[in-house]
Amino acid sequence: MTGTTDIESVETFRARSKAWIEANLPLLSEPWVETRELQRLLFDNGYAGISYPKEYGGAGLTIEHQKAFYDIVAEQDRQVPSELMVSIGIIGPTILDNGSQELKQRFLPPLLRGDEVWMQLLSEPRGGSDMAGTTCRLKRDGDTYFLNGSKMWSSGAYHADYGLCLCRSDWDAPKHRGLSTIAVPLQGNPPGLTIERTRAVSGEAGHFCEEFFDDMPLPADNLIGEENAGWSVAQSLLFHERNAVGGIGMGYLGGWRRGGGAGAFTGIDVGPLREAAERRGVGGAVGTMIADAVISSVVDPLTSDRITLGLQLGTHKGHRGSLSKLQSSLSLHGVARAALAIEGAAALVWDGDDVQLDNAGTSWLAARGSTIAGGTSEMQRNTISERLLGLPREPAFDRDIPFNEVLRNLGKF
Amino acid sequence: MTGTTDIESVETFRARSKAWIEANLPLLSEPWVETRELQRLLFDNGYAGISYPKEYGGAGLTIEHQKAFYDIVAEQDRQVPSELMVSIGIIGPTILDNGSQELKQRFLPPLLRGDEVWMQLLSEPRGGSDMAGTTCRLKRDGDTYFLNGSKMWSSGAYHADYGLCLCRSDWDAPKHRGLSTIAVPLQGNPPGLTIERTRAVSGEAGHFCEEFFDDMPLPADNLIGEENAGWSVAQSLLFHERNAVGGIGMGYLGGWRRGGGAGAFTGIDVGPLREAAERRGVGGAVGTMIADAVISSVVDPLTSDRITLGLQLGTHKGHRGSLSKLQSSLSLHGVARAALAIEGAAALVWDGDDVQLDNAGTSWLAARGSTIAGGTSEMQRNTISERLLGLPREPAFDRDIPFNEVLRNLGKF
Amino acid sequence: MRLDLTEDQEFFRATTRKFLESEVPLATVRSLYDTVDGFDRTWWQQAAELGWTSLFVPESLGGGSLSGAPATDAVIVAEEMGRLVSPGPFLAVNVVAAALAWFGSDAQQAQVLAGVLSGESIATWAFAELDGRWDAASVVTTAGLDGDSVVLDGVKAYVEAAGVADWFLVTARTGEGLTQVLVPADAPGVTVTRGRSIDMTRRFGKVALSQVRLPASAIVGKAGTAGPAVERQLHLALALQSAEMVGVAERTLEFTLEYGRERFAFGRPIVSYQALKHRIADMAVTIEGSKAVTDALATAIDTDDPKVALLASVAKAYVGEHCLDIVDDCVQITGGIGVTWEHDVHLYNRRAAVDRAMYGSPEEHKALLATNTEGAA
Amino acid sequence: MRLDLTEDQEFFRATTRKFLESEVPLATVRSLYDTVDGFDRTWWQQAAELGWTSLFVPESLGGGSLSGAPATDAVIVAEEMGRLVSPGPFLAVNVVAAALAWFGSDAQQAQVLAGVLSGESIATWAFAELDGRWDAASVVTTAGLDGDSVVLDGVKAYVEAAGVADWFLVTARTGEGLTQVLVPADAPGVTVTRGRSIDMTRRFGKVALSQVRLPASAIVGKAGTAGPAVERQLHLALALQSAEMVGVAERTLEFTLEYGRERFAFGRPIVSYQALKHRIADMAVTIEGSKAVTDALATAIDTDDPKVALLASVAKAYVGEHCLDIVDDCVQITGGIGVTWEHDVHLYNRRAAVDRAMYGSPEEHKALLATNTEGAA
Repeated sequence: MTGTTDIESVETFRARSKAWIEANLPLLSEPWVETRELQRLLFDNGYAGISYPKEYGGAGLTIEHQKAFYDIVAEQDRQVPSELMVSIGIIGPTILDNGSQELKQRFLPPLLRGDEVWMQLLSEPRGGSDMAGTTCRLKRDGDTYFLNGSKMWSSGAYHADYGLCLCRSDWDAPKHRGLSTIAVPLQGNPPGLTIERTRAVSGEAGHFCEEFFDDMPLPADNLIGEENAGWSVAQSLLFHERNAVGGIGMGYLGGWRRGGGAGAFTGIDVGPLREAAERRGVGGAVGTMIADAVISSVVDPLTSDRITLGLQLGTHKGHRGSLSKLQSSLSLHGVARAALAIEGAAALVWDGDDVQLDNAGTSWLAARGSTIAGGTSEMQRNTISERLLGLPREPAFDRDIPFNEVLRNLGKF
Repeated sequence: MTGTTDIESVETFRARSKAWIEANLPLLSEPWVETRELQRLLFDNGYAGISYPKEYGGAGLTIEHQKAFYDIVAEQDRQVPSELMVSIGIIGPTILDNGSQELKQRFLPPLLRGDEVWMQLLSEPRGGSDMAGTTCRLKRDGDTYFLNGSKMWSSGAYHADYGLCLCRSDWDAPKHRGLSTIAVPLQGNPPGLTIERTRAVSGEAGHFCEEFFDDMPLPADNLIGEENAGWSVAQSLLFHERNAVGGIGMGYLGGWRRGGGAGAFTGIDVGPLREAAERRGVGGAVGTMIADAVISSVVDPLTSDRITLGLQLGTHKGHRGSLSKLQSSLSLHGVARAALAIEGAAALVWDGDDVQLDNAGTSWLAARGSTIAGGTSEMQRNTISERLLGLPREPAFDRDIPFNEVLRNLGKF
Repeated sequence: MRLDLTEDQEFFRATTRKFLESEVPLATVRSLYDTVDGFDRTWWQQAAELGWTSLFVPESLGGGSLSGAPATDAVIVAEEMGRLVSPGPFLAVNVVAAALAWFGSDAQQAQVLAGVLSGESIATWAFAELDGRWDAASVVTTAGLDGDSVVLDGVKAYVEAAGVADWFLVTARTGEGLTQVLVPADAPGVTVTRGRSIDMTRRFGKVALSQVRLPASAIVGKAGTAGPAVERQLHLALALQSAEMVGVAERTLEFTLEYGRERFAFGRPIVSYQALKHRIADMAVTIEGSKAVTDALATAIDTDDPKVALLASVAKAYVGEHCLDIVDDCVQITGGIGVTWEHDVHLYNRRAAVDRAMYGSPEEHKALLATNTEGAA
Repeated sequence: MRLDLTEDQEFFRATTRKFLESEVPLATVRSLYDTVDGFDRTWWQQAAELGWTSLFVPESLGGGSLSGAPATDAVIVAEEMGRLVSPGPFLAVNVVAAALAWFGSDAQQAQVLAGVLSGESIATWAFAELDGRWDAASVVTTAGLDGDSVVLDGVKAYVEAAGVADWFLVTARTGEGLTQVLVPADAPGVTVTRGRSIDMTRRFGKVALSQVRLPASAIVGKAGTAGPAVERQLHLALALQSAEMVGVAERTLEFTLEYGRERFAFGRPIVSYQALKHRIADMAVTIEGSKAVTDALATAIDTDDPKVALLASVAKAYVGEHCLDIVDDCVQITGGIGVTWEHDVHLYNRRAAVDRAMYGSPEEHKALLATNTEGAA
């Protein structure tokens, strides 16, 4: 991205960053600063997109500089705009890798400034895990593309500005060779777009959205990468996602993961389980569940740290992030299950005629979210066994034949 | 097999059987009578092969008669030669379905008399679960076949008289269409045959054998069914095996399963677990394990009884036997695991320089036997999901192409 | 779920299923979520006409068993209710009806049963207390004897359909022993606190008893000797609950497989993937086992088998644990849509979670089984 | 198993692996099964020359750590030993060497350490007793103080390499406190009963102490105050054991995958089946987690981290449980041949089972973790 000659040394950078961080970034213990505002503060001081090129609004430094910056953030328990991880750690680098110069100049500076927040439009209602099986249809007419279909499980589309959308532009090409990626504006009620927030299992409006595209017109300039080369853009995106989750690469925001200590990252707090067991006098019968929760609260962050270190040292490859994702999501589910059992009837029943949502029972209903969102446990296990351990790939019936034919073959099962 | 006209009514048969059983069959509580001797007693009194035709040494009655007989055996807690279940319940009916008249006359009477004990020669060292993948080679030369290759996991081949062997007679045919079955004599050191008892994980000589065939000559008359029609013989065998395990069909020996009460069938005895937990003062920590063993000891036989009833009533199909096999073998493994944990170090260490084999540790080493022998848990799960629930079959790469080609393709993985 | 049902029983099952499918389909269950009571009393009277309330009551008292094995008959209804996560206090009403039929005086039977049988009045059992434990030792509500009166003091909790009940069968303590008293909901000193649960239609509540004085004739059976009656009621509750959980698990698996056959990933239906198929096979095993143990428990109740306590605890521990795990894994198989309000699987997950906890959790029943082979439910 | 080993540590690992592969390959392990001691003393002296016995002993006393983090160095050896289910009392000797280095008097260090370092003498820890519990509260062997003498009475059990040991570090009770005494194997009143275990090479035994009278200078540290020392020794034992179990699990998975790639069913390698692949993925997760927690425990020992007790119990509970489960499922994947003597997997199953039980089972450590977040190993 940027040559390492003629730039500030990491040591000098570290020293000035430290002073600036101490003087400017709020502590984790202080009131939470709004994300876009915090990002603007970084941007205005040359600390947004530290490893992004200067011409696109970045600092023009290296990942080593970026890591130095966020290590200080972590040491000093400072707030950073971690909600922008997808924008800055995943989508920005993907645009940088794949976009034309015009596209980069158009989209990257406002992204780094915190003015334009991005999210991913990848999964669809009928095919959560099979990203390349998209049936969103993109058709060109002159300088305009028209988008039809729907996307689902997009987090926070209702407050994002742009979505990076994977869709199918050639139905006669084999599955992975007829895809394109395009930037889709989400704010201001653009024509042909409907966004619905999915109702969560509790009955409340949820965090996820479903987007419906009905001949939504998009300028041809919004295409990211070449037409029908969308799968290589998607792979670039997945590469940056793994790095971001692993805490390395351009999305390095190391600090936010450690903020709050071990329990904070795993989300596991054993205290309430112990209290409930004591209150109900069932300590003996549920001791193993409590112990397992303690074990998860210790082992999961240690595992994640180990993998992060391995990725940094290069002893581990990106796919190893799946180990940590699988482990921690299963632990969260396991703790919800334990809470349900340990709290017993008291977790499920309450006085009064109003619906209550803050009990172990309702948490249980949503507990599978952790093992589904962000790639199901099954997909993690596929990745681990095939990519990390090199076991034979699962037989698939959608390779090397026109995608239209794949769809026709589905009826044969 | 035999028409139901002009035969004794089930009621009359029941009455005379009851009197005979009470007067002649030893109680379960009495000293154990040698298997062949007990079978001879049944044979001499017309109670061997109750539903086998008379011309082959049977009683020429029906399965209803047979069921009536063994229900009395069960009620009266009598001994029956249950070790002959494979001979009489599985292989005899297979020969009856598939053999020529000469073959039936040659083999069935001594089988029913208990003079000739049979076993199965199906699995091979390289392919336990994939029975039709046999690479034992059968080649004809005039009136003689020559057998080459080896079989494994054949129980008790060292004391059986004959083995029913599945082997490959045509290598250019697709996998299931080049197989044959043939009767292989095992006693008296026939030329070309070597039998080795497999050494168990404890180091002792085991129950299973491996047989090596080196140009072993076999008379062409020993062929069971047509040449290259071995797979239909094998399917007939599997049908009878399921019925036998389900306690119905020609192998009905209901009594032996119930003899000794619930614990005897499951093989689960919770007493020692409780004692060990008390002795070591770890009751609280291992309570769940003990409870799980109690639950298995109750639920497993109830499940098996339900399936047996369903098979008899016709509400269940044969594949449902896999549910019971999977459940009980996992329970046996689970109890061995619990015993290892509950007994702790005392199960693993003993005084003196001699090897001891009767502890929970050694049992643990062999515990996987239950989930492997007689069809692995994985095969049971395939059967349940595909045959019972009708889920799509696993993609296979060995169908409809010459078997030689299947072997060549293996290198591609 | 017995395989060898009589023709009458098969007909009863078919009628029950048809009634539930037409009167309270899942759309209706969803709409009942927004109601205070969770079920409709007129509908309950229709259910009563089908025989739901009369199974444990002899013909001489206006009831009638289908087969002479009333628990076996009743689990038929419970299983069907599980299949459609149906509303209605079937378990609670039948436990009290059975208790009155088994242990009630002629006067109690005459006074109460007719209304319960017709569905006009609702009776429920008030056993557990604030600690949410369903064992006799945890009962601290007192039933004091005072001449010709009995005086109740204490708080009962987790009482099903408390908000609409006309009668409470209250289990209380008299010295070392237990006493059961039939309490009219409008008796002075009775305060009912309505409550909800995470279940769509099942409501529970608290019943506070403050110096509730009733004539001694309100005592069911003999004061201080209700221990065995309470055990028997608990066994029946567990049998009905296990049957309901079987229905929940089996139906959830059915619609999940339907869904999984139609949902494709990488060109194959998701249920063609072996990792799912093997998990599904394990579910089939535990459903078969759950049916087997539930049937055995119902039969043990009908035949006064001494193994009934063991079977009751085994059934709750086994079915309670596996039913929830099956529903839970079905959510996983369903994927993201399974954790939305729109998909039906959460209706089943809610019922499974509530059934798991009430009348003793698997953990509590396992603790009994760990130390006592005879079980004790 | 740390990712950021120093060059010295990497070299040490390579040397260790080469030494084990050439000197005690699995064929040798099998032949050692038939021997009484389970290992060869001459071979042990070679191992000592590689530095196996000197890691916890300061250079001034003839030892030498590679990196200044001796527990971190030592788990390298333990992991390699697990990979080849190697013989030799590495854990026992190092726990005693560390105890003497940390808490021993100058005289004890001078008298004992040289022989232990060279491998000529074997020292082992006698902590658990007949009930097989590795907690201080279970110690009933007494160390009575009598003028200038200390008198030991009791029976220690599950003592590794008891049959060949020259020195026993005996943990005993003096009133409310603990006392550790270094006892020569030939002291009057010491009776050693040799024993075996299901492990191919690891031998344990009982040490009966009947009025064993030694000069008070045999006490390690101060009488009655050995509690913290015992804790520290136990943490070290658990770290070495966890590392060994990691080696056992990882190597078992490796050769099982090799086997499963070559074994075909229905025209595909068995490890191409998703049900196996997913179970294998779960194994990869727990191996990564096991490495992470073992490293953390070793580091905590090296840095006197107050979380060491928590980490020790978590490591044993986690690694002990998962290591055995991995080996166990590898047997299943291997199929019938996996439960024969000829296949190597049982060598690993034996070691995993023994490691699981010694120094407290996962169940016992979980019981601690259930009630005490600080842990207590």
